[in-house]
Amino acid sequence: MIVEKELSTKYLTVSMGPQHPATHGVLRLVLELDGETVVKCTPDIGYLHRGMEKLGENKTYPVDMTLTSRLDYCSAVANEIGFCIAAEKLLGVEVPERAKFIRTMTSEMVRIASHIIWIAAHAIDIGAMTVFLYSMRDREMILDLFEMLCGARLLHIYPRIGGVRCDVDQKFLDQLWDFTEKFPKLIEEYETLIDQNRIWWQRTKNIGIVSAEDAIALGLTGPTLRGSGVPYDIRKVAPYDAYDKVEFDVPLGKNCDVYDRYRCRMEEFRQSNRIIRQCIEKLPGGLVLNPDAPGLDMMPGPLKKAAPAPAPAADGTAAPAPKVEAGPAFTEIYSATEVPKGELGYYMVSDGTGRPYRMRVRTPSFVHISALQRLCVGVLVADVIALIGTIDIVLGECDR
Amino acid sequence: MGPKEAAEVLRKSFESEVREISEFNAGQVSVTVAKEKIREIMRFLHDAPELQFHFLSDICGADYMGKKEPRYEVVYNIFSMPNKAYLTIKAQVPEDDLAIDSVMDIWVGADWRERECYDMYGIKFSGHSDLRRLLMPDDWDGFPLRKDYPLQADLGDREWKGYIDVIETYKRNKVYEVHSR
Amino acid sequence: MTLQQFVNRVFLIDIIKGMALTLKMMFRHAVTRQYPDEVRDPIPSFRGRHAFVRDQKTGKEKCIMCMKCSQICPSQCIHIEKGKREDGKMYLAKFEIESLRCIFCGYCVEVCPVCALDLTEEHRYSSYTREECLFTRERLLSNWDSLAAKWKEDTYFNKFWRPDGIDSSKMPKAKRELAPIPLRVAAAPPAEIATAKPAAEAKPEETAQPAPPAEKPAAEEKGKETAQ
Amino acid sequence: MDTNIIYNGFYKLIGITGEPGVLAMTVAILIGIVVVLAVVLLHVAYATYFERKVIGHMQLRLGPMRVGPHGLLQPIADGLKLFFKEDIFPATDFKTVFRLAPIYTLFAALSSLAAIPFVSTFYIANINVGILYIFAISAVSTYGIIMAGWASKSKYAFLGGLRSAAQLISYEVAMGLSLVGVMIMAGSLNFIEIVEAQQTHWYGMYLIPQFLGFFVFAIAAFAETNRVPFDLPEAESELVAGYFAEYSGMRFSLFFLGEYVAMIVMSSMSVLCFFGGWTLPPFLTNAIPALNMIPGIFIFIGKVYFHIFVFYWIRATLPRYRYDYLMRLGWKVLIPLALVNIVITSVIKYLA
Repeated sequence: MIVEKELSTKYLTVSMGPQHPATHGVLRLVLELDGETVVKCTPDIGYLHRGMEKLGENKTYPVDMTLTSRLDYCSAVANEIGFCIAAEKLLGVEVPERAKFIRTMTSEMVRIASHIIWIAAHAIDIGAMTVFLYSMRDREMILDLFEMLCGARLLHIYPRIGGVRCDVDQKFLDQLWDFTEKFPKLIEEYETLIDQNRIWWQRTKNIGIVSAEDAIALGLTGPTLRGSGVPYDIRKVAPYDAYDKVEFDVPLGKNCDVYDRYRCRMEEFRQSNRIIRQCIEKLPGGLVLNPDAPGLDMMPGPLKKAAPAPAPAADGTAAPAPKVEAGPAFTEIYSATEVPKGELGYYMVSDGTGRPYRMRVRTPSFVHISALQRLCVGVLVADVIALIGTIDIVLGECDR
Repeated sequence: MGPKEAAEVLRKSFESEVREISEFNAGQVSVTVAKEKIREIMRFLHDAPELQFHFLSDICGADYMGKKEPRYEVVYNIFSMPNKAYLTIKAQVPEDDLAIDSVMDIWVGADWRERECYDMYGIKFSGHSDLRRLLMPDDWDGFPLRKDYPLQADLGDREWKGYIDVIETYKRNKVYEVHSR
Repeated sequence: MTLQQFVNRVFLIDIIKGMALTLKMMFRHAVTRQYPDEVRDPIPSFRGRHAFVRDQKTGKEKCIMCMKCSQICPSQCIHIEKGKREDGKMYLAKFEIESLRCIFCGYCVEVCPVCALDLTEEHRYSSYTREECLFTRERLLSNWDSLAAKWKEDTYFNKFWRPDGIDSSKMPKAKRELAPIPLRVAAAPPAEIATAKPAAEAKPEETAQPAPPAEKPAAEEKGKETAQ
Repeated sequence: MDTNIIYNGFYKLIGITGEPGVLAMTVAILIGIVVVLAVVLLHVAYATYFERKVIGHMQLRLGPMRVGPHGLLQPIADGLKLFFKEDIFPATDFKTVFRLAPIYTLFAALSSLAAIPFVSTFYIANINVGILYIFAISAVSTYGIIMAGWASKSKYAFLGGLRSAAQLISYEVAMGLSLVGVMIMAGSLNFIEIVEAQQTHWYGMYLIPQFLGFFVFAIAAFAETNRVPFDLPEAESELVAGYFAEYSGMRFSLFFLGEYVAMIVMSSMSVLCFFGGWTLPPFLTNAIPALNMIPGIFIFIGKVYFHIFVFYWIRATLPRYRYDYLMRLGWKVLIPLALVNIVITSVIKYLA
């Protein structure tokens, strides 16, 4: 008699990362594979944990800003602007109009730069190597522009509580204008290579479908959410800076798949380009920094409200600031901005001193990676790569 | 409906739970609630047809050691898409009962943010499916974002084992180091 | 499926378009720079290697030991020590910047009331040892000299000393009235400064009124000539 | 003996007239092997240089520039570096298999060269079933990959090996079927006869009547050589480096050599079966008689290099297939297409 025995099989556990070419830094995914199909995916983070929230509580506001640019190092200036907006709301500082436009302009520039990183990484993960180099060529132009603007290419530290650090000059604006003229043609180059390509379609269409309800429940934001057709863009629903003064569309996806998210971001390139052009056209005159804003040399002790730190009285021009009592014991603010990767929220609590009492950063990548364990079930290993690409993560932001 | 009105609606429904409603800087409305019925409150905010706070922006903890009583707060920042309003819900968690209900059944995405809150403050979320440390190593001692946790300290022998390993490996491998000029 | 889509699909139009693009790009100029041979000109106001502005009158740094830079520094990489002379005056005993810890935010440049510090446009200063990356006062001054030697224009002004578009009425006087620093006219040529440096190093706090830098090396060279 | 110039030249050199003995034949064949290997391996070295330059320029880069003028000595520098690199072993129980795997792959790739006639008078062995021989040998090379994947004791390498096995089995079928049309038209499996049969037509290459077969063959050739867009066994972003993830130094470079030799073999096969080998189409040579002066070997090498260029060109353009789509393409598109091609060819042949 033949006894039929079931062949004993077991899942193959693969530790993808933290050193892996496609995990964008130090993300580790513990995949359980049944053949090539993922049965379970457990993301493991914390390899880049720098204790940013703890550090932020121990440093003054201007110094905290230098920490925030290390969150998402691909779009440093957007993080800094988010921080400054939160701090301005908390400390009650007004921003001059010109600074608002410059901030809008720079955060759209950095959106382009960040999306370029995304398309480069996404394409090279799926195997289209050339898109990487074409897009890096164009990112170089943005970085040069940033270098002209604030002297740094990657970690700009450009905005300032109460405005921006320095004014833009005409040469910069001309060069930026030239860039916006050129850029739409350059996007078409990437699209020629992948947009209609059948292999790209096969790799991205109907992969990683997240319905609108699921996406909201998971907390996805930014283009990742808009790819599912949810028109949630903080630039529209709660405009900050000069976003209520410029026109732009919010591209939405229909099929909720990787391809639609790709299309959303490609469309955002064009919208960002449009916003930059409007900002240059509408740029008002005036100062770029509120003279009453707290200066860099903010003291960690109790704040004298609405008074800049007195300058060293070498000349006597600085009028002695009127002493105002510190506000209520604890004031708090949740301020969200739309950074390239999604919603960047700062929950800050002030106790009336020069240091935030609590600085919480809600970063899009953190939430997106937490969604990965639910997205990556039942897909193939190759799709895991496409999914990591489509949610556009930066681990510096995730681990903080 | 603005956040202020939403907070009033919440107060009407949960009279005994809502401790305080504060408004700051036009638009930042915080509602301080007791922790016991947090899941019901969140369910109400999520489901009530006039509120529809469908989007959970963030969950985080806060430690007011020596400044406020009770010591801890779990802060929920939620957003209502139809009303375009942010609302901050703060649930008070006393030090001697460090636990609160998880809201994972309302928002799946609360998963990691609750884990992080546990990791950083040691607040336990009852009902969470997988409450482990997230950012810190599994065998880490202490909860870093508590105010009594020092920013910098020389622990000597009580240093975390992983760090001691790194140091020892470095010392062991120092003989192979190629010295520069 | 429309006819066009069908044609595209069967005749691989999408792939052919992509291949046409890559073939076209093959005959374009490459964007690569052959780095060590082809160095890009630095963009003015780039935040690079640290330097002390050499004061033309004294030939030394302008620092007034207000400690603002070391307080603001996010990475706490500036170490300043004050010394006290016999006549009760303070002098700068030690000024060190650990450039390996520096995050190049430029806060120190901006906060300095006398514009003594500078993040120069020099970005190529890697070295084999950590010691070389510790910028002492002398090192910072020689950094300035090497910048002055390389700088193409006659004057130098760092944007962050007095940023544009910001109300400067509350700035300290030295900052408010700072003019672009001439590099060619009054400052001694870099070669002579290099010879002057050892002397400055040997007795940095020796004289209350140091001789103008242009004279000192000249005198030294004369001395050398006569010795020969 | 046949008209092979290596052997004939050698026999003349040692003064043999008439039938050479076994020893002389063996020595002559060995000399032939050495010549072919030396030439091909040199070409492989420069094929890597060519690849880096071509892809570099397509991506607006320059490619290697630092070693020698325009980086011309780069392949030699690479070779030296790989040769002197430490040979690292993973903690595997199958050290012998691990050692043998790259040698096996390279050996299989190199032995396919034996059956390829570079011109009608220059080859190592004139086998009358040359096509079948090359199929058989190139299928063997997948053993090396599977061995490497298995012996590396790494999950990525293991998955790479599995993928490679599946891919090779699927595409071997499609490739074989795609060449049946050529065999039917030429009535032979011998490469020289196939080339000569192409010369009897005015167009001079089977590419024109057998375009369907060529299409299938080309795609299958990409898959057989593990090149983009079918480089799944070594997919960098998924499996890190696939089956050779654990290899270093010389053993790694043997895999590398094997891949490039396989590419040259596949290009040569395509040239012989579809592009008229070392001949030019009669309509061209009739129009411009001066073209007859070009030595056949240059025409052959030129055509092979064009193929290799297309390999690189595709690599610079296309994304990577997914595993299941690859299988689907092989079984659901290519094999039916090849069968259709066979039917059409046979019907036409029968009617003509």
